[in-house]
Amino acid sequence: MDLTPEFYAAADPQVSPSGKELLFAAMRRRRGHWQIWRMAAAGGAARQLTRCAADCQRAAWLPDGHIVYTLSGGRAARLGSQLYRARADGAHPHPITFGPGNFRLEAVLRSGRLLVSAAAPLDRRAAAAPTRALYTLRPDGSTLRLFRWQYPAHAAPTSARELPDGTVIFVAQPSRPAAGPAAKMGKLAWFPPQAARAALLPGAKPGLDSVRLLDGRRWLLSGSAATSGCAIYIYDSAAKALVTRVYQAPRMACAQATPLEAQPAPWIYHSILHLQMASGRVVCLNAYRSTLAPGGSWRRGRLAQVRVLALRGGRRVTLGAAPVQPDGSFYLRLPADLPLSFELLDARGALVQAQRSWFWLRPGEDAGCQGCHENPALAPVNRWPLALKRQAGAIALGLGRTASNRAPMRPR
Amino acid sequence: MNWKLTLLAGLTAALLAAPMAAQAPGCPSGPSPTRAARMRYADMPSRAFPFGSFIQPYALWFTTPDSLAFDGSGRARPDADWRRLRAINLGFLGPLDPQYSESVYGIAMLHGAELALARANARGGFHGKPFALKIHRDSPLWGASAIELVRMDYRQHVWAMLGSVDGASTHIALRATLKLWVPIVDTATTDPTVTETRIPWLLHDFPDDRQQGYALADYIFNQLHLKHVAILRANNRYGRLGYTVFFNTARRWGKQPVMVLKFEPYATGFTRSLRELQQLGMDGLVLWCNARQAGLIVRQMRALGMRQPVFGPSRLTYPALIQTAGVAANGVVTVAAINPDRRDPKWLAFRRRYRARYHADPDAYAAYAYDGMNLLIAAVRQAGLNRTRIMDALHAYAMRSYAGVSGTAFFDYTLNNIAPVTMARVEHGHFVYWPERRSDWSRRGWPGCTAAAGR
Amino acid sequence: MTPRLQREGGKKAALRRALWVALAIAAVAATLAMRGPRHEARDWAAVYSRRRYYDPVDLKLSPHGRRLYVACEGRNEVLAINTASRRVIAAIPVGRRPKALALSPGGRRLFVANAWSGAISQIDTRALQVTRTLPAGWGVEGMAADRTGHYLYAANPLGNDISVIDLASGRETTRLAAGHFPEFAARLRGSWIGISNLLAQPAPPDTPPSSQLTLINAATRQVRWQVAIPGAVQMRHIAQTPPRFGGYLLIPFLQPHNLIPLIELRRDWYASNGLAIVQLRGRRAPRVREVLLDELDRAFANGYGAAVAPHTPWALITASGANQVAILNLERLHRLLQSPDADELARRLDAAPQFVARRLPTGRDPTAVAASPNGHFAYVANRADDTISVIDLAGLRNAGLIRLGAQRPLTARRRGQQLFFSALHSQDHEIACASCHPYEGFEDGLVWSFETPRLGRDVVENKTLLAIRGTSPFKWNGLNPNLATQDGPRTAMYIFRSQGFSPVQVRDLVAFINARPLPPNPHLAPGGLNPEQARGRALFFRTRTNTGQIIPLHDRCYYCHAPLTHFTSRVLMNVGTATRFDDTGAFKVPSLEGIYMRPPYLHNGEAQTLEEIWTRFNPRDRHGITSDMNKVQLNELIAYLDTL
Amino acid sequence: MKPHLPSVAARTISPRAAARLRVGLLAFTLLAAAAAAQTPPLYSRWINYTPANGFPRGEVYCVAIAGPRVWAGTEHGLALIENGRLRKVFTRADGLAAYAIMSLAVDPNTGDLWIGGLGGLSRYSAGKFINYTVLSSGLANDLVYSVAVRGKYVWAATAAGVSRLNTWTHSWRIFSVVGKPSAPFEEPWAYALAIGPKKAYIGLWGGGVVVYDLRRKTWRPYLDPDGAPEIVLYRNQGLISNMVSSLTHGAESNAFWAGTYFGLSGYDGARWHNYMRQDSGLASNFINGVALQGRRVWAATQRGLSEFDPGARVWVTYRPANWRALDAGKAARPQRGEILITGPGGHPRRLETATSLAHNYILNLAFQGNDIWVATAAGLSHGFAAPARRILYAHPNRVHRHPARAAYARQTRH
Repeated sequence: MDLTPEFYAAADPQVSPSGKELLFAAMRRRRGHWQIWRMAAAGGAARQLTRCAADCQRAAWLPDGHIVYTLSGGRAARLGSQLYRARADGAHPHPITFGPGNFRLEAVLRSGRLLVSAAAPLDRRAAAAPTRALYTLRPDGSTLRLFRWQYPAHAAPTSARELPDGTVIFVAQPSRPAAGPAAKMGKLAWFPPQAARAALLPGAKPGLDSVRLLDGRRWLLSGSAATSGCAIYIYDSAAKALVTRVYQAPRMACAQATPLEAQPAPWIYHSILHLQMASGRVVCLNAYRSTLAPGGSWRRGRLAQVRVLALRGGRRVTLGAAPVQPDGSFYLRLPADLPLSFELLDARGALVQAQRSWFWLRPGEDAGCQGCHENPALAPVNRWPLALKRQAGAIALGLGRTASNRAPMRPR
Repeated sequence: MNWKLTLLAGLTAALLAAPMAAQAPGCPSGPSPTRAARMRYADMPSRAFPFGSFIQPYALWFTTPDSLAFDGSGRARPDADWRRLRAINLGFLGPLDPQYSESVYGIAMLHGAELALARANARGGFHGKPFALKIHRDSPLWGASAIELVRMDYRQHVWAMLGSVDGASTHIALRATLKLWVPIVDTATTDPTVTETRIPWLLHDFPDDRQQGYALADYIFNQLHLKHVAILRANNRYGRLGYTVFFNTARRWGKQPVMVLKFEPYATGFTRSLRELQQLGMDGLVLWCNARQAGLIVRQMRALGMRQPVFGPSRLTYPALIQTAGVAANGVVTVAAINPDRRDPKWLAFRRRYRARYHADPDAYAAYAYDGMNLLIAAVRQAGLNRTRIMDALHAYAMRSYAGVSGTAFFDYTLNNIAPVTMARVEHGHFVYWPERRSDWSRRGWPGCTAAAGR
Repeated sequence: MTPRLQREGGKKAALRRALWVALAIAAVAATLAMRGPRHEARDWAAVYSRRRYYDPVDLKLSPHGRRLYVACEGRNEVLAINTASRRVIAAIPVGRRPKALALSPGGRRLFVANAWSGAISQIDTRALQVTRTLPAGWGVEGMAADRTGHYLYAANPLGNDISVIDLASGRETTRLAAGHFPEFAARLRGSWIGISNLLAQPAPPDTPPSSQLTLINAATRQVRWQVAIPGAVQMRHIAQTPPRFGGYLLIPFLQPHNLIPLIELRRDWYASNGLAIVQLRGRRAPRVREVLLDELDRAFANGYGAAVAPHTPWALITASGANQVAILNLERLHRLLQSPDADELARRLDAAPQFVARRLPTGRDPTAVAASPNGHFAYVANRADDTISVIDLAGLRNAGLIRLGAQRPLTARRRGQQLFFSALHSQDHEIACASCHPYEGFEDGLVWSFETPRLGRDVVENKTLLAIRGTSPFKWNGLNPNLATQDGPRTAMYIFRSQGFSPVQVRDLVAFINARPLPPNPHLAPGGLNPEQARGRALFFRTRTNTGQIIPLHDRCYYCHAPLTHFTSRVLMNVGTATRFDDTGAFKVPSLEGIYMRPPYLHNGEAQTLEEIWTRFNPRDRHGITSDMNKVQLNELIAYLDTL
Repeated sequence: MKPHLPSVAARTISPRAAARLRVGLLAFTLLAAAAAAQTPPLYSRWINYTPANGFPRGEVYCVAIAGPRVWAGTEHGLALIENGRLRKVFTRADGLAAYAIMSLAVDPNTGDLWIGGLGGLSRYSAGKFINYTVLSSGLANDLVYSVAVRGKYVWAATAAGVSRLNTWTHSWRIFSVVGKPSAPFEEPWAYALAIGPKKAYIGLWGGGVVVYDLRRKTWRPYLDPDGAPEIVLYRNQGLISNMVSSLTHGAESNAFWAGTYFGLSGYDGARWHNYMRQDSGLASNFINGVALQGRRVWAATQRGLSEFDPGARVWVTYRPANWRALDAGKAARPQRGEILITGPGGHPRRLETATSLAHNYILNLAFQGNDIWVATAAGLSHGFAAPARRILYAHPNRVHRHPARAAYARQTRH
């Protein structure tokens, strides 16, 4: 049954947790923009939720009654595509990502975090970046983190899904053009639960780019296989092989199969941001720790300062510098919702290490990092950072004098 | 032989280091050295000798040098290299926190010591290195101050220590120094037992309650011929130990005090005790407490119509007595640790300097601390940076006198100052001082002196 | 003892001796029946009416593996289960709160540590009856009998020591020093006895915690090593791997990250869970390594039980917060520990897959685990479910469930208990309530740097949940009016960083927390206060100083620590203990009940002993007028406080 | 490292002398066999642990034996010697409470070492220290001069009274002049402790000996009867002085020996036995430590280590032969040792030994089997009861004719 006969194109169907509604991206006319629509799963009239001046795609339900979607192109295109969050009726859309990197929503994890894909590293040259990676993000836009970190070479992950056991499956799209149509097709890859390294999913065909769980063992794979057009398969995850082809439509370009049933709702994430604030704080536990340094750590005493850069109007500006404490810690208050990047300097002001990507702080966010480009598989060291012990508070950089440095009283 | 040499060396050093001693006009009072060699311990009055009427003791202590000889490996330890030191650290232990009543003595003591140190440093310190005072408070809370001498030793590497006022604190420091071998100069405690412990690491330069007790007993019984004296004392270590020498002397003289009553150190009402004493028919009252409580006692006593004379130790010779008692204080006779009315130029010069620096008159605690610190500095300069040799240098003062700003001290074999004490009487709201008048004292035979000389 | 006697003498003599022993046992039993039990029976009745759940907390398999003994702390019973039929064959009433079991070497005697009775029940495993009661220390828990069966070692968490009990005379001969809160014990190879500690050693609050493993040489009955386990707290069961796999001791632990501000809950920002791996090396000091069982985005919260399955390469570790049992491949672990960068394992979140062969789900709050002597099966006690999971070690799969017979439907308190121990409600399943409140609602003795208006400031000591009913508001800043507020959105937003508990769950959790009792106070003799404690009581209630001055009302102990309201006036008071790291000077007056068992003291854990509250941190007499007291009086005051 | 021990006999005895020595030895063996029962050993060979071989500098205050381990408390830490080797020196950096270690006691039950010193009390258990100080525990004061263990109780003599810790209940009790009920102490400064099975003997520095009956909980003070520190009224007047520095209790329930700075005082339960340098073979009146070995009492004095056999009434004193030069700082180390044997007749006989105690200023001693360990002001000395031929007279040509044991035996026959 064609649910969307009135659209020129439709994609990314998302079944609501109740299983009774659908969220999808669609364009009415051939040269129009993609927008986010909502309709009853049983069919019927679709309701347009977004009025994007550019393309709005890849939407998802949030358990707290909001939706989140990807906006690409248009005026925001300077930084690439970004994620937006809006109420379930489409009202109050606001961005939740701010850096360069062409963010694209992949899925809402069961923990309530968003799984997004973006350029790796997240830098200015995002559009031209050869590789992409998966990141996680809280649904309020805070706490951007790399999701696992080892991907098949030169592959851009798309269409990522989380399975109940924690497995994350994605399509490894070749990021470099290769010869032949088959070579252009993505291959299904997966992160087994708790693995840092992703691997290609054995037994899957190239071109399959959508995965849905049928039951504990069987998955629904769909996509456009090179030879046979659009197809939907059932995959036995234990046997690691395709077992049945349930549907084939040679004339259609692709398919994204989704079972129409109630979905397990992700956890509600309670935001603790203070949107009225103009700044956020970041505490780094030990800037000496870096995988870029020989032996995983810079020589003791080498780091003296951290310089903060920002991307304002597409230009790099220096917000200022603050001391790095002898234990490598620093504690800063920085402008919110602005792409930021760190540079570590030695006592003479020479650059020791520059962050290769951009991050941001949401208003009132407290971000913490263990080090600068540290090994993400290491647990933090339990030590009272000197930046918190010696300094009276966060050192504010890039904030005007009028900017309030005082956080509101917060219970704990 | 050895001790004589040391003595000679020490004496020379004392003369060199403290030119005041050599230039002292007149002659020191007290027993002559020749006589002192055969003297009674602490120059106690003959009839006050324990069991003196009955038996010759099996052994006598403190009256010959060898009964106090001290051995140990300290002299063989290499001297510290002063070139590698920033300063020559000397410790100070005393009550300085205002909430403790003894802090008045402690602060004066600190000032006196600082003044001496400042003068020594102005004169070049020790080989050009300054002396530095490491100040430690002996606040009595939880007994935590007991460790202070140990900290001075291990953390600050002091070469010697000055202090303290409280007998208990001084004793505790003594206990520690017997193990750690840090010389102590004490210029403030009146506890008579600190020098009787056979710990050779202490020089004590303040009239202790032994000397004060003998003087009071002599004055009360030999000169005033009172018969029925009562004692009222504070129930603390000072009161408990202080009155005993007076009490025993009176007893051995057949003038057993009619009653000893004690009161809590924080008591303010004494009427009941005073009435009790009056009923016993006392003809004189000896107090052993601080000046403020003594003032209260005297005032309440006069208010009861009691006219008996009142006597007390040196801690009563403080303005607080007169401030508290008012006119009732008139006639109270006390022991005085110094005579501030002396016209001795050393004293006058000291008083001038002290006034200029601290804007106050020096008291006995400041004066003795000044002298004690000078003794100590001289000893360090003479002996070098070896604690045992510093102590040896101090031991050179045994059976020698030392003329300082507080008067002329005379040290016995225990290095205790046993020079006779001054006394004072309150007249018209002021202390009037007069020279000591112990009637059993010998004044003959000082070298170079043809006649007995008072102060 | 009896078997040895039989060997020594002839048959007749043996019979005679056996007769005497039987007579003696009968006499003891009769005495117990006449005297002891009557007193205890009353307690049991009270306990039965309150606690109907079994709460299996420790397991021991008989030497032949045919019988499983289960300590059920909820019902004050030890169950004997036939492992073949998987049925309970006996329920033996013991003392209060049986927490741990130990078997004599031959398996004839089973010792049961009755934590709240401060005594050990000895059970004859043939008769399945308590034959005698042995004395023990404070809050006795983990036990181990030495190889010869002559001595029993018992860890006393409340006394911070280890009782050495002569099993011949039944008397305690020695108390050995242990670290802070020793709770678990095991007999090791050779003549070693190992004791692990629940809480960290007392230390200044800004230093990372360090726990202790005490190793006793049973030949000398003296402590031979006190092994520091850096960074660890909540060490629990001890298992020893076979020599071919290194002979390591495996001890589940938690590494708290309490000194860094808690602004995250991912990748072990709050705490790591793993194993201490201790290698005994003869005369040389034991070597300590640590590995994590946490994974990148999934924690193995609150490791608890540990067992090595004989004849297999498997070790089993339970995680009471993750409701999981991890099956470790000891061969791989051994190999991993030989690698040159093994020292980094203490922090590596990606190492566990290298040696964890399988993670199997268990019931709720899995505690002890025991493996059968033939290595075929393992058993996991699920405390909050009253079940025993049976694990097939050949297939590494669940092979059944033994239900002890829990009451249904569950009471609110029981549901709350299940929530309390579960980490499944926090992001990445990192922490449960029990992660910071071990010992069923106690405290971990650490200061924690929470996300506050100013990061790294207002670092406060954890507070106990035992006996807190009626002492609201909560927290040092008094900002939480009640438990429901604390356990609801606040926990979700600022601690669990997840959806948190639903209102119904919060209600259950509060019901459980409010029912947390204090263990019986060992300082309090049955006859009431001793003279010293009575003098301390007089000091607590004194109105005048030693110098006779009247103490202002607000400077008296009892004014703030009001006896009628659990020794707290439930208001904020400034007693001059704030430091430069505090943004406020007034803190909620803490209750004094059970104060003896929960150092450190003061809001920031500065005072490591009760004495220090007054000797070091009350210089201006703002925390009550105390400076006039002498040390004897201070000791008396503390002797009284210890009884509260 | 093991100090080098020159073999004196091998170096100084000629072949002829050696032949005569054999005869002498035979005679000696017979004599010794007869006298062995009564004749105690003489310590003639010493190994010294001094800063020269890595031992902490400064005074050694105390020594305690725990099986093969020898613990020594020094001015700069706690030294552990095992099998003749210095294993480790623990200091405050290792977690010790005290700066200087005054006293050691080994708990026979737990094997733990209790360490009292200037800075507090510590318990050493399997490599770790647990500290007790005045600010952090019920300990009365941080100056701990003596520590003793009996059963579950640990006693500590401090500058503010005696503290007693019940290691089972962790409760403290202070016996001092403050508090109620207070102990009948003239002065609170406790310097010495000896805890018997029934009684606790407490030496107060200025307050004599106070005996506490552990069962009846009653006190009995023993004080200098003349009350005046400057005199000793009668020889056996009672306690010789109130300045008690050390104590040891005897086998009889009431017997004890007290070392004072004014002589040695013994009480046998009925009578007093006082000894001073003037009237006995005691090396000095200044006594730092006393110990009992059977019936023989040892006094660690500032001029040597004296041993007194009350039955034979013989005194033996050990010290460096050049002790005067050592004291004066004119000699850096002892040359030879001297042994003075004084019988009831007076007139000590002097023997010389090739090795010597590290210093004449002796602070304490302990026995390890037949050996003796002596804490001196300049190192720890390990004494061996070596065969008598190792002992040389001051006149080398008479070396073989006068074995020291014979000298001792002769003195005892007087």
